[in-house]
Amino acid sequence: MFGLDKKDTSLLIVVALLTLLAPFILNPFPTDSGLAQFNAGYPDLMQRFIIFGIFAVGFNILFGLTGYLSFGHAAFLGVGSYSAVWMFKLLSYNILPAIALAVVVAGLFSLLIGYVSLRRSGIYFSILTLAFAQMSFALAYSVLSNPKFNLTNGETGLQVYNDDPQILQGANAPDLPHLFGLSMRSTYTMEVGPWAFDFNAGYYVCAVIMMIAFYLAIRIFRSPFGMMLRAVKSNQQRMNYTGLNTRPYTLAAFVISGMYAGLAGGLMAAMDPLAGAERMQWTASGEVVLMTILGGTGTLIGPVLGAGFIKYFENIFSKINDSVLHGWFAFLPDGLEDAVVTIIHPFVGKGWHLTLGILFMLVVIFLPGGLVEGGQRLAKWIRNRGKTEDKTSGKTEPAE
Amino acid sequence: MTKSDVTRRGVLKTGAVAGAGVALPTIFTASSAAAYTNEPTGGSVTLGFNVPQTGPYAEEGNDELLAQQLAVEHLNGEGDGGCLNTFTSKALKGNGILGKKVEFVTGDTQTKSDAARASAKSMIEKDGAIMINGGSSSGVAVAVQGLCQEAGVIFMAGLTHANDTTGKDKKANGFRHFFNAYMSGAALAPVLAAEMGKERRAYHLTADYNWGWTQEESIVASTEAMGWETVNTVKTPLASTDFSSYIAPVLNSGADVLVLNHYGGNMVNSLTNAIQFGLLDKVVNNKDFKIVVPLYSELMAAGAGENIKGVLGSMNWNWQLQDEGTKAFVKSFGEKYGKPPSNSAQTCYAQVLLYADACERAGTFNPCGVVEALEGFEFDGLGNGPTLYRADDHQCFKDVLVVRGALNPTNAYDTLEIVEKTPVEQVTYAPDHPMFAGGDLGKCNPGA
Amino acid sequence: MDSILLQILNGLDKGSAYALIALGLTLIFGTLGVVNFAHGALFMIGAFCAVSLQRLLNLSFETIDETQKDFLGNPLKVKTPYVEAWFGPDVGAWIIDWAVPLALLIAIPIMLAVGYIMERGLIKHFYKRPHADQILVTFGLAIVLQEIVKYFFGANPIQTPPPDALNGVANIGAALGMDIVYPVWRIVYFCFATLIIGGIFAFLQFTTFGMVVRAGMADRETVGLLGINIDRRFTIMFGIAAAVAGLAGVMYGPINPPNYHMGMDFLVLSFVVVVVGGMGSLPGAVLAGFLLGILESFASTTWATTTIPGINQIIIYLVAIIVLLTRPRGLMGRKGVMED
Amino acid sequence: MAILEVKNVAKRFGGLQALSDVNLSVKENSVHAIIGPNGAGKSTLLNCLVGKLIPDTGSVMFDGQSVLGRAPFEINQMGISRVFQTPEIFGELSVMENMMIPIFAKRDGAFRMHAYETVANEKSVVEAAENMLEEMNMADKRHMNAASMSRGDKRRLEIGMCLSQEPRLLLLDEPTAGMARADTNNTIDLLKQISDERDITIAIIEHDMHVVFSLANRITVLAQGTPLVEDDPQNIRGNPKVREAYLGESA
Repeated sequence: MFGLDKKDTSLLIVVALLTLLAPFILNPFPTDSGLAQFNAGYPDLMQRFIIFGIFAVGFNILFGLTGYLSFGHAAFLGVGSYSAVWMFKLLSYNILPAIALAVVVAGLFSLLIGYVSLRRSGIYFSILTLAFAQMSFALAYSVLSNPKFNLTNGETGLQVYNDDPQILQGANAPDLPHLFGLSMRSTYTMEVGPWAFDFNAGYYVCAVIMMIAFYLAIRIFRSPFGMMLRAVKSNQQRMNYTGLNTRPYTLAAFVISGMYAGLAGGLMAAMDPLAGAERMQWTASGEVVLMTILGGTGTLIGPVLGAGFIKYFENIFSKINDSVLHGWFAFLPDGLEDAVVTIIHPFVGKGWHLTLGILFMLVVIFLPGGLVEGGQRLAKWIRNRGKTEDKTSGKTEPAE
Repeated sequence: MTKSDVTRRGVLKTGAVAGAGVALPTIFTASSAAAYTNEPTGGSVTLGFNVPQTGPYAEEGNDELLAQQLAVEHLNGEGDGGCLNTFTSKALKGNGILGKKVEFVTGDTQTKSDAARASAKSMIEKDGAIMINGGSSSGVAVAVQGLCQEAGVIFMAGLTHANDTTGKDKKANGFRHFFNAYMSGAALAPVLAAEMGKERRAYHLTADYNWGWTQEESIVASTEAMGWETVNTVKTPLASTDFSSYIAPVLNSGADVLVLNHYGGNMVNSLTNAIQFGLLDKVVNNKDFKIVVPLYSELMAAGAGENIKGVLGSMNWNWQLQDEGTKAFVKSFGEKYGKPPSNSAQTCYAQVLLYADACERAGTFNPCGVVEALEGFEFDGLGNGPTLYRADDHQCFKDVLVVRGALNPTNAYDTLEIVEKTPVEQVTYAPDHPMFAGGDLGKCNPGA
Repeated sequence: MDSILLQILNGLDKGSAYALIALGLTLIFGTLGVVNFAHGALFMIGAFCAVSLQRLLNLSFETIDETQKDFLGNPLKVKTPYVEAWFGPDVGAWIIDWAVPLALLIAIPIMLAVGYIMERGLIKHFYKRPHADQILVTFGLAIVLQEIVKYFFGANPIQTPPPDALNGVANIGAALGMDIVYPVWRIVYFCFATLIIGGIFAFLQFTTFGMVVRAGMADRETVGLLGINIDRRFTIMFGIAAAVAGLAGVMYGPINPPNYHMGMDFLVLSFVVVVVGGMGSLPGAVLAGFLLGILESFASTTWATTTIPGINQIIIYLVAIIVLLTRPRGLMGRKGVMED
Repeated sequence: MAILEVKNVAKRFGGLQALSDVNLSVKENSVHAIIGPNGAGKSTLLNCLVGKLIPDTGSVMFDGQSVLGRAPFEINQMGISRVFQTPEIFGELSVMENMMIPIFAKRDGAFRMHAYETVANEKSVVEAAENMLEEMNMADKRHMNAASMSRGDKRRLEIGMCLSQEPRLLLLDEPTAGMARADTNNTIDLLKQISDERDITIAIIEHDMHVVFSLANRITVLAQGTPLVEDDPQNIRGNPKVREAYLGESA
């Protein structure tokens, strides 16, 4: 189907089902139960899963296929966001032109940076991209937001003001990002017994775009072009002596992944019309690297898993405070309750960074292929269960 | 109007897609016919406390969170009631808000606009928070305030000092209790003149982002108005950790006052570096060299240690004040947590009480009702003396404190001493003052 | 003229910190081929060795003084440090005053141990893994270390003042008839950095151990074939690199008060320094450290920022780009190191 | 007719004169060996031919066109394929993919943005690759990871990859270095078969005299960066100058 083989088609269908049913899957706990804290099925986080998924899938086209590790991809995301918000300011709140411009501008920006940076390889390339991104961040944060020439609105972030021209904004159109009148914030809440499920317009717009982006990524992975990119990673010397010019291949991959980043940035602005400079900082670039490695470099679904993993911890674990903990363990005798809360306390709420750091280490130590490998092992284990003695047990030890 | 014409044409062109798109909202209506976003239906109401819990301002956020939890206790009638006993409005009875028990959720702003908005959204969308409070930077405050306006909940700002929060970025659903850069300038200038004389040459080091610029602008304007000369204003990158290359040129610049428009870690380091270079031991133009830090906080003072001795600055509030409101708050905070509260803690505590009180007086949680109740509200007894929530820009007007690093602190908490309480008249400005121009409050948005 | 000299001094001072961290980083690249994102955290741990010692020396017992009141009006508890009680007020106060230099003594064994444990316990398993995995695991470790420090010491910076004798400023231009006052501790820091750098180079140049390590950096397989246990030596080098970063951190405390995220602040910069210097080149790292330090200082002068607005924000990255585009392997990089 | 014409080529590295006044002419459809002791400049010469190095002076003409100043991939597109001393293949890719890449390069040129096609649908390329694998006796290994094969198989794969491009000139850089005797003989047979069956010129740099004399029909001896003699194999065998050059090396 769609020019994909059986395996890829089923992957695409699984991903489509997961995305469409995400409002159910991510809200497994009844709203009033103590475990509702772990529900992630609210619009903002679902949108973020998707948007960062797109970002990471695009990043993986560069890093996973060619092996070129860019430490500056957040710059393209940021540029995409800024372009989108400028479209909101100048044209209208309709998200289509905004997202289109975001992709185009990010593509041009990545063409420029890629053209220069790809003259070097290995860590030299990484540092070049890092340097460009950090320069963009610094300029966006201060220089480009001075009152005379305010392109980015600096620390506060670029946003739409009432006195902006918005020449195409209709009188009746929503005063928020919309798709031909459908506000990205409109949400339908379905209540089933004690459960509540949110169906958000913005989320489904993101989901559709991600399905397209994911489909294109599969096509790229399975195309001769994708094969060439893997060949670049494998042996550049052989590429050159086989009559292939590696530079345009890597540049094309760089620009494509830059456009994915721009798309993600544009979607971010479309879901929430504000573009902040922090999106371009090295920590943001590092985050997408971590997402990709965590999920499984060079795999199709890995980066999406990695993105979901990190965003889940950032948004869910950071909100577990002591009173929530006390609520959970209220059934324990007082002394024991306090003890349990004291033990868990450092890992949640303001300690969510610690948990994330530990998980990074555990995943990379025990699952060299990232979460995808974890999934494969799990599947294997389930398949082998009930059969003879498990032969893979030796494999789960730390890698030497 | 051409504006709508063009749009209509655009819609016609896209035909069926557009038709389907426009039709959708009627299908996707909210399930309950709520009058406003997150209308509380059960026996409780949820407030969202959005403070930095990671990153350089984590301590500040932690202190805010303690104060917010204390406020919730007091609202629910637990503890000693704190400022409920001294607050001039007697609408709050210690039985929650409008009879509903107050619950709260917390989030981490990370002092980043994006993260702050994400966490505020999660509190609004997932936990049904009806008010967001907290934060320790203006960038975050403006970003979250904009979000609350769009979402239709009330934003009670925490620590935010830039003029823009109630200037060009003001929003109808947002309220600032904290003072601002203009007020710092206006409050400091007379004290500076009295302490250092009217013939001073000032050198500004300014954090290179929005808040830094507005503060520099305010301080330059108010000090020049009383006769000071500004030798130079230098912008320092936010990411700087070492300020030696900015401090060294001060030595030979002929300036005799150094103004550090820095906050947090920047301020701790730039002040430490300035002391290192012996600036305070210098005599320039036959005057003792002085350093001014216009915006002080207790936690920064603790971080700067010995270096703040004698350095002047301004604050929103200080626990050493002797009015009844302050005493009541410091007593309940101190007894519960074993340390005096910081001024960002006090601002969050006051904001939570003010919000609750406004709901009681309005008789509803509807943001528009709350806005109406807060606009032009005059009160006392929360620690800052008589205070007005001005209707034009949702800024609180009250006395501003000028403080100095104590020369002989007796313990870890009295490192700052109050020099003067600048009366509110002196720091009041017209709503259309040029430094605050360009904004539009808009209409209150109840969401839904 | 004076101001130019001042900025050169500032640059050398900044450069000292960059060079020390970059030196360790490049040692680890060169010897073990590992990208260590936890190196900034080692710098931070060093600084917190000083903080801990200061705390330890200030451990006090409390006596209640009825004549004074605390902030709630209760009788004030007066604290007396144990060291002052044991050694008498004068000696005790002297020990507390010299906490930072004394911390060097405890930092050396602690950092060597931290480095050794890190290498044997974690990094060892990642030699054969892709650089991406190394980045992920060391980044995770950096976060964990930083959060642990935050848990015990809080997020606020903590002052670690220099000893009184080394506080204040000195007029170092007096001998030349110029008026150049400069903080004494910063001069101490620069001298200290020079000593450490010189020590490392001498160690690698003149000891058999160092020669083997250098040979191993150039061609690990051949040295391994000679029957020399190069791994063991590289482990020790990791410990030394950790110690260098740690000592740099201890001494940095009095310049800017340590906080739990200072390592991350330095991490990216020190990577840029290493790469500009050239991967695997020790002199390159030192040279680039001082060069970038000095350029950063000059870029922040009013003259520079009025000529090119924002130059102080981007100078390091701009220089990195120019160097890497004109010299493919940085200033002194070796061919083939981390190029794939 | 000469397909490759090297004239007056010289190359200097700092103080070392690596090549001086090299003249060489490789006839079409011949097997031309370049031999010489270590440090004679064989590798430098080869690198000058494929674009890795640019000589200081002189000219290198391939089929009437200069190769100087062109990048390796351009020179390959002109019809020169190179086999390396240690097999250079795409280790992480499957054997089949390894074989397809040069065929794509031959068909589509140095760069083509075929990002929306699917590899499996490129019937002509798949077929050509399968044929070549068949010819190399590797069809059963098509799904193997290339890196996991034996050294001899890697060598065969690399030669196959070069042949699949149907080059006019095949350059081999010590193709049997480090090989066991049996593998060496297999490689010799393979190359013999190639030169017999195909319309191809082979230039080979070699150390192993057994290989050289089994294959070459023309030999150039290089010593100290300059050609000593160029002649037929039987004449080279008895040439005293050559003996001296090699003995001089071993002495």
